[in-house]
Amino acid sequence: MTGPKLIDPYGTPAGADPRGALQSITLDLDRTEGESVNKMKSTHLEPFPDPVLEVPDDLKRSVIVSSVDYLLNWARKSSVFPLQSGLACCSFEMISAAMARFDLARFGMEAMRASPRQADLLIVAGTLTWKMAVPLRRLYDQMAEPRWVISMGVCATSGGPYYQSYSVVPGVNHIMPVDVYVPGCPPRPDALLYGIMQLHDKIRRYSLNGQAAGRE
Amino acid sequence: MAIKTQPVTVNLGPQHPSTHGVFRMRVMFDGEEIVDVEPVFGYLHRGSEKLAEERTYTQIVTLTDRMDYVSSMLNNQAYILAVEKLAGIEPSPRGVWLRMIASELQRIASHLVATGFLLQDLGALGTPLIYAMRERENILDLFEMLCGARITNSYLRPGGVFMDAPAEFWPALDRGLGDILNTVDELETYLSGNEIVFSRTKGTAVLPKELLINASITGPMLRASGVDWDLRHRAPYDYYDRVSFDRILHTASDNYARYWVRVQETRESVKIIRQCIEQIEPGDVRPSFDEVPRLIRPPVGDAYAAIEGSKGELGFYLVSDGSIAPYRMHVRASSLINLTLLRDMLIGGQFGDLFVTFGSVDLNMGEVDR
Amino acid sequence: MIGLGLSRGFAVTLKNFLRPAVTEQYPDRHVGLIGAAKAAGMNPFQFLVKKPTDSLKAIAGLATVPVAVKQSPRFRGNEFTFFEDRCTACASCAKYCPLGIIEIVSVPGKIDAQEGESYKLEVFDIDIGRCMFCGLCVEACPYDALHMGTGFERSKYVRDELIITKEELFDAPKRPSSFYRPQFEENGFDPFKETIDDHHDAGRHERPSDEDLKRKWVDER
Amino acid sequence: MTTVWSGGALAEAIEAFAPGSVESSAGSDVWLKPESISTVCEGLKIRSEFKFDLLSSLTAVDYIDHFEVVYHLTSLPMNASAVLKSRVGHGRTEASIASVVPIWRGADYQEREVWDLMGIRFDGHPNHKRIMLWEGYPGHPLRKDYVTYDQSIASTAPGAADSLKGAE
Repeated sequence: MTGPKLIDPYGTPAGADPRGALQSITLDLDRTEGESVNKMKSTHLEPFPDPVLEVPDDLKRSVIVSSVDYLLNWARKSSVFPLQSGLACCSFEMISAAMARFDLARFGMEAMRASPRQADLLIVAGTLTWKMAVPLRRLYDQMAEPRWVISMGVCATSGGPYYQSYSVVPGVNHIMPVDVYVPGCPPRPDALLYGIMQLHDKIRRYSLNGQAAGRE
Repeated sequence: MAIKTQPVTVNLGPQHPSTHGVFRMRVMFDGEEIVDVEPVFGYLHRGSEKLAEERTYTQIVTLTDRMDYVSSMLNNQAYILAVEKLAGIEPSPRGVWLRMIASELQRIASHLVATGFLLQDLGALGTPLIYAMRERENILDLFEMLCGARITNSYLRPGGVFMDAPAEFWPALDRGLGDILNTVDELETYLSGNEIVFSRTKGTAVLPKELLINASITGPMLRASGVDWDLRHRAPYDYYDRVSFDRILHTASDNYARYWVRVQETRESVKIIRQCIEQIEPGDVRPSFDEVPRLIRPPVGDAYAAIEGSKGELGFYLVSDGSIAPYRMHVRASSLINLTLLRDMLIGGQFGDLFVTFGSVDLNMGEVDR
Repeated sequence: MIGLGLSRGFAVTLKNFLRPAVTEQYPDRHVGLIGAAKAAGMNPFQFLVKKPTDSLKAIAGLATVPVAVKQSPRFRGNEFTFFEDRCTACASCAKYCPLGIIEIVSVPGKIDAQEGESYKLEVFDIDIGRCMFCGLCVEACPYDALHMGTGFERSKYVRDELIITKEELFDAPKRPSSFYRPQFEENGFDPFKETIDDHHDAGRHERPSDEDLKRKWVDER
Repeated sequence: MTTVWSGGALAEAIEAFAPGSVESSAGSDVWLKPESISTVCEGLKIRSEFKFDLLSSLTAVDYIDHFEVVYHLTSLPMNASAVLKSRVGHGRTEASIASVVPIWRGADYQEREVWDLMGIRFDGHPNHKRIMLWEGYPGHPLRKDYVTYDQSIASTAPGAADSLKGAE
């Protein structure tokens, strides 16, 4: 078995770029990325309004609104698959919530999906920086509707301890509409579970609202 | 017969199931061989060092928690040592013992996380990680008894800790230490003899020790190459000169050695905690507010204090201008500096080894980017 | 021998398979007839006779009982407990907060401001959408008026609802955590079972009376 | 226990092999002239009386009228540590100093970080670009004249307006 060849970037032959094959060509890629970050920072100044469901009073009392809708929402609520998108400290509480002691699988969230195409729920777990906001918005756009967003922890909710920082988004609702805010820094896994139960309640109410689920 | 292929550049991350957070790599492959790697940082750069310039010395403790979020207590300890050095504070003995216990517990938790995630990267989906995290939960419960929080503890204060341990902590700690030893034994039984782990980790990403030292790499990575360098032993801070422990060394300097050193170090940490429990003495856990006021105003000057963190030398450099907030705070982040040799480790290796090597470095994005 | 290490590993997995589960069944767990009867505080036969529908549910496996999460009394939850009678509106908490999220507005109290500076609280808002629950405000409070709470169920659909106002703090059941409050630990207070109603039980230092304040601020000056 | 070199002794020892490179010394610090940093660091690493083979930390401080680059060195064989400092960029002019990456590779990311956040250029660094922030970020945030609360990208830093134009 052979180990990797050790390279010495300062012993390269004359004429070759000392930075290696890749780093000599990536400055342009970095510039393009920087432009998109700057663009996002200059355009996402106002937060999105929170998508609140107003359930009319007369519908609240009626038992059967639409059985099909009810069934559909029950099925949706029982199989919300979250995207594996830990950003910072809160991601460790999210992982803890998925592990043996708190066991997210009890809520029908059997697996954290690695691909946004297979996920219904984006748990923004941790501090969102402007540099990360561009990929995160792209992940959100790639998720199929109906989709929901939980802002986990105060960093995602408002910037939290880093509110005044030069590189942190002051609240993920500047980037995408948020359904449930979970306070805590980081929230205990139980607090996250409570937030998920609130989301379940919300999903159930879509049928009463007469609105297609997951649309703003 | 060698097959010629066109090199192709692949972007991994920042959101990737295996990148331990928001890390991004541009990797150039030739077939399955890695030709070149460029790490891209900064997806979690939160500006802690700038924010620290407008907070008081006690308030900054909360920022250090969130820096390396799997070893908050160790961050607290490094920062508090720097403040005590800067302001000339004499800590209370009981507080020092308590923070040694807390930081050794945190080191165990951090090593357990590192091991669990390394095996996750090896393809052992779930099981080893679940076992490691189950044990970590017990340690987090102990932290909750001490300070009321699981991850972002903010337990330490200049001169000691903010509150004494409750009565139920000591029996729980004793029980927990036994559990930890059992778990480590189990880990060794099912992993250290496992043929798959052997064939995936032995002999991959070997680094010579001269290169490691030259690249400022410290901690378990350096000890896995046979260099006996542990700040707890070579430059004892707190009361580490009053406890005895073995330094774990391995000479292979490959992925297996790095993993092995971490697993063995958890046992040494248990040994240190046992000695701390024996030697801890009653008394106050922090100096009174007459000696160390809430608003500390250190004299003009600078101080650098480093501890042996879970990932290497974790240092804080503080500059004071005599006011209640530091003029400048700099963190010597071991995770960032340990990545210096990532290219050397990966180039020439296979695609399958990429995340194993990456996991064996044990980095934490909160500390890399700060 | 190839495979020996693997089989040893599987033996450990098997051993763990037989261990009791560590999962905490928050928020509730399913119970049978006996469990449901125990939760209702009677023996199964009584339960069967007195509540036939509930016991049928329990036999069918549909009955649940709420489960409290295992937490330490020092747990810093996502809320606060506040005793207005102990507060002097000194704003120590606001000054000590690293984020400056505690908003305090006070007006001169019942004594004339000229002769004794007793202040009355008008606004006391904590924005828990930005709070990191570090507990420094609780540490700073000189008269033990502010405590960490132990509740954590505070998820909201709207960002603005995350602000805790003074009224909400007063009306909430007072379950203070024993974080930085050693007197609770000495008394054996369990925040998950009991509440504190009287502000006298809450602290080490009583709030000075108006007379004391007057003496301190006016007569000694 | 680690022995800490006192500033005076270290300055004398440095003067012995690199005359005229020390500016001043006090406490445990030695201030070097920025143009001699490469020579001195190479000597400190190679010479048998120092053997500073590990660069612990490299950072910079903004003292408003000048910047100070701070090196914390450790010697593994001798178990010793020392602090080097160097003042650059007097009068907030274009600050630059020689890179120590050819001597210690551990300085690679740290120098990039100092360039990114403090704006001190390291001549001879093999991959001199931003590390934490994105390309096109206006200014260097750890400088004292940088406004923290500013959430917009409009800034007076040179090149900021151009990068904004490029974004649209």
